[in-house]
Amino acid sequence: MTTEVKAVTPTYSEAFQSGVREEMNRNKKIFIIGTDLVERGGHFAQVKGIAQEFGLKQVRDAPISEAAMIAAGMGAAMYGCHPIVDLNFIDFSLGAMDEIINQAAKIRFMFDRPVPLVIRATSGVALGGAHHCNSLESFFAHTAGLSLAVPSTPMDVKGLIKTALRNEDPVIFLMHKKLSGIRGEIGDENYFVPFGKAKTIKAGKDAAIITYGYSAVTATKAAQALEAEGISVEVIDLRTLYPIDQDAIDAAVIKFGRVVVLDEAPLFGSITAEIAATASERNFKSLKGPIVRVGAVRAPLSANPAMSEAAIPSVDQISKAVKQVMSY
Amino acid sequence: MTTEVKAVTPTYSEAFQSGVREEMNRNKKIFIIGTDLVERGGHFAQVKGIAQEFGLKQVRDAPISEAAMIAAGMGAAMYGCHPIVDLNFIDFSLGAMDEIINQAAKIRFMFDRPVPLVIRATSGVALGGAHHCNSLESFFAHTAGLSLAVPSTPMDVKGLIKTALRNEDPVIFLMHKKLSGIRGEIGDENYFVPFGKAKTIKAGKDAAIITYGYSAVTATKAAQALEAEGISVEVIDLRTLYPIDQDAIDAAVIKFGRVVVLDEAPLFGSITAEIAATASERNFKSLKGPIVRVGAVRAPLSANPAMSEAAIPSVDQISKAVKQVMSY
Amino acid sequence: MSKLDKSTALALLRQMMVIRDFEETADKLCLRGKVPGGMHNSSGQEAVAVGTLSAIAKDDVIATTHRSHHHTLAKGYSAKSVMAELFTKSTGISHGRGGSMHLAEVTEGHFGGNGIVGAGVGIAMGAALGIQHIGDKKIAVGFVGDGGMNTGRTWESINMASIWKLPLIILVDNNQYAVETFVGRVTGGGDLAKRASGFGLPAYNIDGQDVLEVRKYVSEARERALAGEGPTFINALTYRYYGHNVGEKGQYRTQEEIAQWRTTQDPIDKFTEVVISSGFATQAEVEELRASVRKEIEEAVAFAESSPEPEIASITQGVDSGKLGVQL
Amino acid sequence: MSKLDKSTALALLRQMMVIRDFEETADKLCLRGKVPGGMHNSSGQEAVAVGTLSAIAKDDVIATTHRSHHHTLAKGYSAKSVMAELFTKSTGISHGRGGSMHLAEVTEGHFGGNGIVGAGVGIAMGAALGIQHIGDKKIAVGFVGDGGMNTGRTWESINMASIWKLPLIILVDNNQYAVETFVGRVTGGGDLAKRASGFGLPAYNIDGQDVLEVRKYVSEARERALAGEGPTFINALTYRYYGHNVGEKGQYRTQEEIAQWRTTQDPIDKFTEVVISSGFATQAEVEELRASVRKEIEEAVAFAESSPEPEIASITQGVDSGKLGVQL
Ligand SMILES: Cc1ncc(C[n+]2csc(CCOP(=O)(O)OP(=O)(O)O)c2C)c(N)n1
Ligand SMILES: Cc1ncc(C[n+]2csc(CCOP(=O)(O)OP(=O)(O)O)c2C)c(N)n1
Ligand SMILES: [Mg+2]
Ligand SMILES: [Mg+2]
Repeated sequence: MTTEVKAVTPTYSEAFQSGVREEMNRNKKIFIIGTDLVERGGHFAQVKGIAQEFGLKQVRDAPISEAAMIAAGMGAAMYGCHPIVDLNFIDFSLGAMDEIINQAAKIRFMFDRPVPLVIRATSGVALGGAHHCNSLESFFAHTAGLSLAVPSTPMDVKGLIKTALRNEDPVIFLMHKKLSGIRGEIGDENYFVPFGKAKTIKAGKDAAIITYGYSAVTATKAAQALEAEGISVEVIDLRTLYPIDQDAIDAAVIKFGRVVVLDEAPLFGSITAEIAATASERNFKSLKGPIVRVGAVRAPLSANPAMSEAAIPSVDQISKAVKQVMSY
Repeated sequence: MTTEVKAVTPTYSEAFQSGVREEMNRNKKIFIIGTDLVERGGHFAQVKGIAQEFGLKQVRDAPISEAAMIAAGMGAAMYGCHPIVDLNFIDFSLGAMDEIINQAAKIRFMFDRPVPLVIRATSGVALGGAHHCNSLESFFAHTAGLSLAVPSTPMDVKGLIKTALRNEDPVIFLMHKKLSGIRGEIGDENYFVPFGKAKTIKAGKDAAIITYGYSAVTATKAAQALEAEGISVEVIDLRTLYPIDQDAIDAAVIKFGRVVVLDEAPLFGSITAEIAATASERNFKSLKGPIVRVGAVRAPLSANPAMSEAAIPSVDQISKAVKQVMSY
Repeated sequence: MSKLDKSTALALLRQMMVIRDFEETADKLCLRGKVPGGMHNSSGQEAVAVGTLSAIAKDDVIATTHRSHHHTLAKGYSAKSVMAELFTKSTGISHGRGGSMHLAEVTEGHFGGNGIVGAGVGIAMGAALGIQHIGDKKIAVGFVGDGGMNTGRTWESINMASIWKLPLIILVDNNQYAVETFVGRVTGGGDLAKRASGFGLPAYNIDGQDVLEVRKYVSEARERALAGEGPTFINALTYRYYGHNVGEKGQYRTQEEIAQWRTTQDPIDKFTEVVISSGFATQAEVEELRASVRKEIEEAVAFAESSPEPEIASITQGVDSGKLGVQL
Repeated sequence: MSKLDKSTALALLRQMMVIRDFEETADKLCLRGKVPGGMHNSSGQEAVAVGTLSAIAKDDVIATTHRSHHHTLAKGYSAKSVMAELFTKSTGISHGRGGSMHLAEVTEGHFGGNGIVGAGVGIAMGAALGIQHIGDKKIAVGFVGDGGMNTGRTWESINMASIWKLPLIILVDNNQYAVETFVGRVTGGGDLAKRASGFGLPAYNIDGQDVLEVRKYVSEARERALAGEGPTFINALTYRYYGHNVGEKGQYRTQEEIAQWRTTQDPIDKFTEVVISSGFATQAEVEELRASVRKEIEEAVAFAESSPEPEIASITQGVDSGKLGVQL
């Protein structure tokens, strides 16, 4: 008689580890730079054990020098390596913006040389206050030459990081803090998630919420709540913000004519504006009413958890937005 | 008999000088930091003669240390001064993004202390290639705590800088390279342009172009060309992007139902998306068809002038967009 | 600096005890979930804070780091208002918006803790510029960790202070680790004072466990600054007893190393000996002092516990003045 | 480094002459509007470029600054392809996309000029990391100006190279001015080698007008780098004869100072003397050399003039690979 052990599925962070390990096994030119990666495995255990397995040449603890870290990754990428620079929190990218926006993003265009560089960081609103909760998606998405992954599940984390590491473009890879511990299936060695392909994470009949990252979780909760009220909402997780799945967005507009676009960045000038504006422009006639955007208030985040939580979209707010598009 | 001498009106750069001088005369806490300001008067002569008039304490030549320049201005502003940090080109702000986005913008909210700081730079697409032509308006406009002026005339340069220097908020003050030499009237000592108030620079009957900066010039050219074809276009210059004149935008949507939003940033994720998305959401029913956005291609700029010019909206492209909204 | 007298000695000792008790108490409360987002315990580093803050004037400026409870308490803020801030309560020094990393009272010269490594020196440098510009007889102190010594912006600011002879002290609260990274592993050259002296300012490596030594060097640096002789760099060698963030252990240092510092280099023990041997207090009086400190911290906890949460509705208040839009 | 032989000596001399003639010719063409966006003339700085590039291998890496014609020509690129790039023609080394500031040929180890002061050292440092990671027997050289010595990122990169013992040479092309700012005015400490040595690497102040001295120091630094001994910092004192950008004069230095350098310190004159006194060439042969250089530059101009403009339609090509969206 054999006892069947139910395997625990990996976490979101472990999914990253898994994808990176697999790719490092086949490509010695992949290495990782960041602070406190070797022993600690990164602040979210995202590279735990990798230094021990691959050695100290493949995982380098850096000084707190974000500009130099990106420069190191970029120069090595230009030389022919495929570095992952782990910035820890995406907020710290603000100390390396020239390297990211002005240099890494533009080199391929200017010099006809690819920059196979992954910049990984946690993102999103959680505890930590104003300096650790910036939502900078719109900065990166707006920058020609950068691609931007914002996975919401372990499966997508692994599938997307593997795709990033098989390609040659600079990729900003944002993993939401609040998702670090969630568990789920991950694909095998041959499972890749392409950039620019959204995923319907909940099917629906009446309206669509287009979103990404942790907001996909909130949106799903809202959709479930609305189900009880007889409103069937589709939740579309974009998974990457550039390239963006314009086809999926167009299809949602055409199918439902009622669309909510959601994220947790301050609303004014967030990437939801791009999504809504372009969707409206492309399929205006399909719209039963305006696309409704939901985002955070225009304010820095507070350390107080209730204040911080209140700043970003709640299930209620999302439900209200859906009801608004249902009212057309 | 007296000979009337027709005075030459001041340039866009001189308008800045004029506003700064007037305010420096009344407020000794205003001073200016930047590279090559004292002798040269800045790369666009924007502070020419001010060091000579006010002394070397009021105009400081800095090392090439953008992060420290902003930190210097921010700390001094917190202390009670009202510094102007002249970054030369806005591209160089990328080396000081943490100071701008994470620090200066958030201090008032977090610490209940104003940061009366003006960050001046030239912006816009002109000669100079990829590193000197970033359009970063959407970064700053998206950041809670920052205000953003984008004047297109000498009159507005002076009126807006004077308003900025009488207030206590951190202001990003962008002066378009291609406008440096244009001339026009400027207001007197008591003329102030409030932030968040757009200006109709050409009245029209059929449709509106909402824009700012150098695009206001291109838009006006397009409007003139369209006039000949019997299309009467209103051109609205926003003058500041945050606060933004939502009333003026709403009024244009309601009045015309045909709106083009224009700037020269790469279209994807530009501030035009925010303008179009919010305008659509607020007054959807007034729209005769979708708001059409016009912007630059998604690519770094080239040094080659024709390539660079081709990347940003032309008079023809703008006219085409207007014709499209006229076709509804 | 005059010879140590009894009341000063007891004040220094008591202040160090307050910090130690505060930190150890807060640490436990943090483990019980009372400090949202965690906190950085400064136990072991008391002499740096107390030596520095006791040598400067009440309205001199400081700007500091993510690890700043000790600096804040030593600047004279009550354990109540600091503890309440850790609890993110409305009675906290930053009204619950800041939390443990963002303690500030700018009107009184506390220009804030900081979530961003290396940002504090820049802000202090800016304050020093403000002081110099206005002509006040004050100085500013910028605290930075050993880890922060590898951020480029810090050196930009040190250079700026050096060439402009700003009244600034750069105080390295050098606890030898940045998270889990030993300073020697990431600091080229190893000798921070030597590094600094290359930027043209007096620079010292000192014993950060000796409150009197710290006090002496800071006092002399302050005199130089007030005399217009510019900035001083002080690298104070100290040690952090607890993990980087509360609850963290790690294998990056041995228990022996910690024990060695605790038993032979403890700043409070060392100074207690001085106090007793100088005849300023008996062992019993020292114990009384400790008891009074205990009471103060207990009251602080009670105060923090019983304090109200901030108003949630305030989350959009104070972002900017709202006055830029007013016609002047 | 072996003793100077005739063919090497003549090659060094000729290369310096090529640079001088190129720059003076391009300068005049620029004044005639042939170089869009202007250019930074390196006349006077030939020995730094030629001394450095002659001491490293053809496939060693360089990354440089906005002033980099001399480095590029000395790396072996033809005057034709550089001149054509200044003209932003399709035959230019960066196909007209880069222009004067963005000369590059990454596949051959020219990692580019740069529009951003201080960015080049970081990119070279990254390349050195790539070299070390892959285990190649190469080195990288990062050029930086005296002005760039005050950008924080440069010191972050120097530190990183120091602790990781990267095969890097930091080469300060110290022409003593940043635009109009004398190095002594903005450089705390004044001694750049001393500054650098504080970061733990061998550092030298050398005579940048003596091509053999530059060659010797670079050669030795290269040997150390190849031996795994890490980076070297070389501050080469030189002088720029023309304005910062073409056509600029300014009052920031005296005509006497320029004349003094030109007449007593000219690198070509000085080395010509060596060549003649060593018996490698007669004065007549030197003139012949100069004539052959003249011809080469004339041909380069003709080539640039007659070359086609880049395809305007290409402005969106090469921004990214476009392959991230492909399912693997
Ligand atoms: C720019 C930046 N990079 C990284 C971090 C993450 N981080 C927070 S504290 C810390 C270590 C700081 O070490 P040190 O300066 O020595 O201060 P200590 O914690 O020892 O007081 C790091 C890496 C940060 N907050 N900011
Ligand atoms: C980050 C940044 N700040 C400012 C500038 C504007 N700028 C271009 S060149 C230059 C002077 C550079 O001086 P130096 O490093 O000595 O180089 P040189 O021009 O003397 O070769 C300045 C300030 C820039 N390009 N990048
Ligand atoms: Mg430390
Ligand atoms: Mg120079």
